[in-house]
Amino acid sequence: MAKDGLNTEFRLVGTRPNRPDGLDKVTGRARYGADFSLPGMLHGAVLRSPHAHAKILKIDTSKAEALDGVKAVVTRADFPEGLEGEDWNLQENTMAGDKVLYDGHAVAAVAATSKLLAEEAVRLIEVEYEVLPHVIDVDDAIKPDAPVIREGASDASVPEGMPPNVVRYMEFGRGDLEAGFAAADLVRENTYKTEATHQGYIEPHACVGQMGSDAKGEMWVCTQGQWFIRKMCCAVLGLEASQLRVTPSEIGGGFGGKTTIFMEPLSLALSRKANGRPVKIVMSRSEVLRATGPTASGSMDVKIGMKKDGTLTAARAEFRMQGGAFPGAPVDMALYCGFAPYKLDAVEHVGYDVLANRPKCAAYRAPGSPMGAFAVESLIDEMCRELGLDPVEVRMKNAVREGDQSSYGPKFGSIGLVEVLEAVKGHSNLAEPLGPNQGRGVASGYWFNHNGETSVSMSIAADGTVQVSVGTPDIGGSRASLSLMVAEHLGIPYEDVRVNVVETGSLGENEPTHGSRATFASGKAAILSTDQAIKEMCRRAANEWGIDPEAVEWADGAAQPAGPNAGKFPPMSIKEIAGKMGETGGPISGHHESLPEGVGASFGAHVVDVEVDPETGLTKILRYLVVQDAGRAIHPSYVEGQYQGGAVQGIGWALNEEYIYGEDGRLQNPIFLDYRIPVASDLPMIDTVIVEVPNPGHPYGVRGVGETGITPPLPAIASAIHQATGARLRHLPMTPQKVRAAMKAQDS
Amino acid sequence: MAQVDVHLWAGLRRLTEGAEVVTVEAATIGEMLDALVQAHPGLKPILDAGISVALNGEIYNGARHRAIAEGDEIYLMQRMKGG
Amino acid sequence: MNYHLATSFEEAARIAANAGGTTRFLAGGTDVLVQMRAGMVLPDDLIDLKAIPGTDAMTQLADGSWQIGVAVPGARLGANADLCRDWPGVVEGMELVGSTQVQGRATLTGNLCNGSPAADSVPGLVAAGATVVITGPEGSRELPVEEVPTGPGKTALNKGELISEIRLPARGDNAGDAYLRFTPRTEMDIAVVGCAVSLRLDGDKIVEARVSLGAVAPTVLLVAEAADAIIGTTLDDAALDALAAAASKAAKPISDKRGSAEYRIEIAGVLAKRAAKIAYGRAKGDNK
Amino acid sequence: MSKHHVTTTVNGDAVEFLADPRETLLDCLRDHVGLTGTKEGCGTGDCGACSVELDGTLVCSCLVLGVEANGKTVNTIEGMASGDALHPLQRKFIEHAALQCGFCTPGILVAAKALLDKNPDPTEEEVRYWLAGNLCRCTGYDKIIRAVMDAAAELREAA
Repeated sequence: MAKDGLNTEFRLVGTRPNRPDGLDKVTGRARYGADFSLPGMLHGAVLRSPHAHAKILKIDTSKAEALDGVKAVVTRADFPEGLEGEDWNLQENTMAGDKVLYDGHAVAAVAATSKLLAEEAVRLIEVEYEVLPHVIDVDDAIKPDAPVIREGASDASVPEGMPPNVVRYMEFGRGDLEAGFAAADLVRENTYKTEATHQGYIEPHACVGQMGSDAKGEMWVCTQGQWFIRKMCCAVLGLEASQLRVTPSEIGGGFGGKTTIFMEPLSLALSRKANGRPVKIVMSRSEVLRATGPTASGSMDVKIGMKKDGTLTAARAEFRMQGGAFPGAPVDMALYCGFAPYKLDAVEHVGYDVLANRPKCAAYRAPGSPMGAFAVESLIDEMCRELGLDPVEVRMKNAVREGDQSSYGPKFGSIGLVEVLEAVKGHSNLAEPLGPNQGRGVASGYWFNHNGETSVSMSIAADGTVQVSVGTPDIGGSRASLSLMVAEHLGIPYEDVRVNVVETGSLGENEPTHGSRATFASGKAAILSTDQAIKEMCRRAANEWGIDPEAVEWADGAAQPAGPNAGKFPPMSIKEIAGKMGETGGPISGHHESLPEGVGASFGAHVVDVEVDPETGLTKILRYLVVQDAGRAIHPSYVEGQYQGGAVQGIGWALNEEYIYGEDGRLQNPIFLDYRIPVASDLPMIDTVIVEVPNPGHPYGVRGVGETGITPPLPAIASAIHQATGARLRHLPMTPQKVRAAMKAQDS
Repeated sequence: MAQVDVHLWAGLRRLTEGAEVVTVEAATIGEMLDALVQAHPGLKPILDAGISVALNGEIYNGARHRAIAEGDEIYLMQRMKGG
Repeated sequence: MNYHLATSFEEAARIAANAGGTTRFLAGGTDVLVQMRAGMVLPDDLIDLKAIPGTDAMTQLADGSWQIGVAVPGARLGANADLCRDWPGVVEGMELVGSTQVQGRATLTGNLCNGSPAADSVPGLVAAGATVVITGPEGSRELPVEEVPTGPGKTALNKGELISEIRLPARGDNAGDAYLRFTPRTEMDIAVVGCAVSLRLDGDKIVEARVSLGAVAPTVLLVAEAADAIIGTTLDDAALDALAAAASKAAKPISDKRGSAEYRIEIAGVLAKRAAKIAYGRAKGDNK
Repeated sequence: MSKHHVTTTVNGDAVEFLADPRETLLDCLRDHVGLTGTKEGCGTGDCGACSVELDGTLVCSCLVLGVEANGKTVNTIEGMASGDALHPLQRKFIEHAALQCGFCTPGILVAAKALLDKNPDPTEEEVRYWLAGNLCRCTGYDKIIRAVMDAAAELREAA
C-alpha cells in the first residue's frame, strides 16, 4: 500500500506500547484542571443570567462585598473598553455588558475564602433586568422580524437587506447547475435539521489564575491550547501576552470545546482585585452546559440530481446555522464537508450564520461536518432507495480521487476514500442478515485535518535518553504516538523518550490540539527537531573519528561511517555521544517551528445496523463499523480509540443529545441526567478498520484521525432507521418519540 | 513575481464587479491578498476579518510569507477551524 | 446549615417540628444532595436518620409480610433473594433508580418522599399494596403508598412528620408483579412512563390485580379500570388490548422535555401490556 | 454554621478533618484529605467520576456528605494498587488503551473493582449495565469493556 513510496518497515511505528501517562491516570495521580491548589488561594463563583435576553439595568454587589471572607467582586465594569471583532465577542461572552444574551451568560463573579462562601456571595448580588423578547430556533432567528440580538454584528459579507440576525453570508460553487439537474433522472430536494449538542467532556472547565498589580500573571488550566488561553485572556483583559504564563493541566476531554476561554479571564480579574491572591474557578456541570460549548444547530436544504445508474449530476446546499449570540457557527465547514466525498461538476453552496439567544458556540469535533453530512448523506441514501441502488456502490461510483476537484474548490492531493469504500464492501458486517424491524445504514464523512502554528524542542540527556517538549496538550494519547515517532527516528527504545506538554514560557506559539493536528503537526516538528540533534551527533562522531561530518550517517541509534570510503569505525551510540557531550561541545538539542505543510485529509465510512421497537420507536444499535483512512496508524490502539469515540459521540447526536429550551428561553436540560450522552449499556462493541493510505506530506504518512469519525453516524443511523421502519427522519435527534411519530405518519 | 488566478467565493462577486476569479501578480500569499484589496478595495473587511487560503490544496490560516508560483492553484476559503 | 444525627424517629420528628426554616430528612441523600448542589433547596436543618436503630433493617414477618427500614439502599433490596422472589417488581423498580453507585445509597422511602410522579420505585409499591408508617409529633399513623404523594414534590406528610417504615404485604401463592419503564437510554434516565402490575392467578385466570402508572399524572396513579380489564381473564389478546386502552385512558400526562402527552398516553398502554405479561409469567412460576 | 470533626479511615489510613456539613465527601476527599484522584464530573450522581467505596459499598462521593463518613471506611482510586503492584484492572486499562483523557478512569476502575469483587465472571452485558453510571466521552466504552472482561479473566485464573 506504500503508494507514496514511504518506508513501511518500522520497528516501533504501528506497535501498541503502554502510554507514558497511563500509570498516572490509573492511579489517580494525574493532575487535571481542578486538582491544582496554591497557598493563599481563593475560590471563585460566577453569577449567571436566568434570562435568555435582557437589558441589565443595575447590578448591586454591595451585600456580597460586605460578606465576611469575600475578597473581590468583578463585573464588566472591571474590564477594558474599546475591543473589537472577535476580541469583543470573547470579552462579551466572558462577562455580559449592557445585555445578557443567553440563559447562563455571566453577569458578575466573586472570589472568597471558600467555595461555599463564594456561592453564598453570588446569591447576594442583586441584578435588575429588563427582559427582552428572545429567539432560540435558527429558522425563527433568520426571520426578518425576529428579535434583534445585536445591531451591527453583520460583517461585510452580508448584502444589504438581509434579516437582522444574519451576521455572515457565503455563496460558492462551480459549473452549470441547471444543466446538471436537467441531465438527472431523479432530482430530489429536502430540508434537514440538527439540534445543538455539547462536546460533553467529563471534566468541567477549571483553572487557577493569579495576577498582581504589576499585571504579571500565571494560570493553570485544563485546555486544548495554552497559547490560545494566553492570547484570549490578554485580549479580554488588556494584558501583555508575554507577562502571562499559562500551564496546561492534564485535560479531561475537550473535543474542540476547550480551544477558547470562558471563565479563565475572571480568575485573573478577581486575583488582580484580591491583591494577587490566586483564584480557583471550577465550573459545575450545569454551568458547563449552560455557558460553554456547545455546537451550532442547523436547518439545511439539499437538492441533488442523480442518474439511474447513480451518477451525480448536480448538487445544491443552502444551510442556515445559529451558533449562539455571536458570529461563528460552522456553516462554512458544513458546506465544505457536505459534498466533499463526491465528484461533482455542478455544485452550489449557500450559507447563513445567524445569531440566536444561546451560548456562543465552540468548535466540536469536525465542526460543521456532521451537520452537512446528515443533510447530504441522508438525501443520497433516500435517492439510492428510490432508484434501487446500493448505497456503497453509488458512493464508489462518485467517489473523489487524487487530483479531482473538491466540491469546495481546490484539487485533492493523496486521499483514501476509494480504499475506505473497498474495505467497507469487504467487511463481514455487511453480510450479517437483518431480521424484522432491523435496518442497515451507510454513510461517508470527511475532515480536512489541520496544520497550524507549531513549535517543538527536543534535547538529549547525558544518559542518552531524550526529552521532547511540545505545545499540544495530549487528549487522546498523542504523547504515546509522538514518543513512538521520535524513538523510531532515533533508533532508540520507546521508553527512552519522554514527551512533555509544556507551558507557554517554554516554546514559541502553538495552536491548540485541534483539527486533528497534534500527531501530524507536533509529530512532524518533533521529527524535524530530532533531525537537528542527529546532525549534531553525527558531527560529534565525525570530529572524534577525524572524518568529514558528511561521511557520517545515523542508523540504528548510532552514528556510523557512511559507506566504506568513510573509514572503519565502530558505530557510536547515542548513549556514548551523550555521555561525553559536555566535553565535545555542550548540550545537544533540536528545535523546529513552522506552519507544517503536507496536511492529508481523512475520509471515513460507517455501517450501522439498528433494531427499532415498533411500539415505542426506541432504536437499539446492534452492530457498528467504522472504516477510516489514517494515513498511517502510529499507535493503532489510540487510532481505534479515536474512531470509536467519534462514532459514539455521533451516535449520541443522532439519537438523544440535544439542547432543549423552554418557552422562556431557558435551557431545560443542563445536567447529565437529561442531556443524554450514550452510556455503556446503550452500545455494542464498535468495530474498526484502519485503512492506511500514507500521507506523502508527513514523514510517517500521518493524516490525523480525530475528527472524521463523528460525522457519518448521524446520516448512517437515519438511513438504518429508514430501512427498519420505512420512515425517514430528517430532524435530529431521532428520539423514540420522534421515530414513533414518523412511523405513525408513515402508516396513515 | 508570479501571475496567479485567485478563486474567490461567489458571494464576494458583488465586491469585485462580478469577478469570481481575479488574476493578480504576487510572490507570496501576503502580496496576493494585498493585490486583491488593491484591485477590489471592497474585499478588505472580508480579508481583515480572517480567511484561509488554499494553495495547491494546502489550507493556510495566515502564512502571508508563503511563496507562491506561476500556475499555483489558489482558493480563498472561510477561516478554517477544528475541534 | 445544621446537621443533626437523630437517634430515634421521635427525636427526628421533634427536631423537625421545632425547626424554623427549611428542613430536610437525610437517608440516602441522592435527591437532597442534588437539590442542595443546584441551590434549589438550601436547608437550615438537615436531619440524618441513619443512626436510628432499625432504619437499615429488612425483615420478613411470620405472616410473610415485609418491613423495610427507611435507610435500606436499593442495592440491598436486590441482594435479598427472598424479597426478590416475593416482590420482583418492587425490587426492579427500585433498581432502576440511578446507577449502581446511586443504588448504594438511594432508598424506597426517599424515592417516595421526593414526590416525583416519575419515581421508579413507587408504581411497584402501589401495585403491591404497600403502606408506610408515619411518625410525627402527634404519634404514628399508617397510609397506603399511593396516598403519600399529593403532587409533584409534595406529600401528605405534615410538618414534623416522617416515614419510619415501609410495609409490603405477604405475597401469597400464584402471584407475580413486574415494573417496566420507558426511557430513551437504557440506564441513567427518568421514566417517560412507568407501569407496574401485580396480580394473582387461580389456575390460568387472573383473580386479583393492581395496575399503577408513573409519569402520566401529577402523582403515581393506581388505575382500577386497568386492573378490571384483566381480572377474570387469562390475559388473552383481548384482555391485553383492554388493559392498554384503560391504561392509556387513565393517563393524563403533560408534555415536557421528556415526552409529549400524546406519546406518553400511547406508551402507557404499551408498557401496561408488557408488564402484565411479565407479572403473569411470574405468577405462573417463570423464573424471571 | 459550625464545622464538624470527622474521623474516618481512608485507604487504610486513619484520617481526620473538619467538614462544613454542606460539603460532600467528594469535597472533603479532594480539599481536606488531599486525595484528588476522585473526580467531579457532574455533582449530581449522573457521571460516576467520583465513585468510591464507603464501608464496602460503591457510591458516588458527590452524593454523600463529608459528615456522613464519620466512623466509616472509604476506599478511593489512590488505594487500589498495593504498593508497586497495580490491580489487574489498572494494568489492563493501560494495556488495552482503555483510557484517553483519563478523567473518568478512576471512577470506572473503582466501580469495575466493586463489580469483580461481587461477580468474578460477568458477561459483557453485565459489565455494560454495571458501568452505565460511569460516563466516558472519549472511548465509546469498547476498550473499557474489553479491559474489564480481560482483568476478570486474569483474576479468575489467579484465584
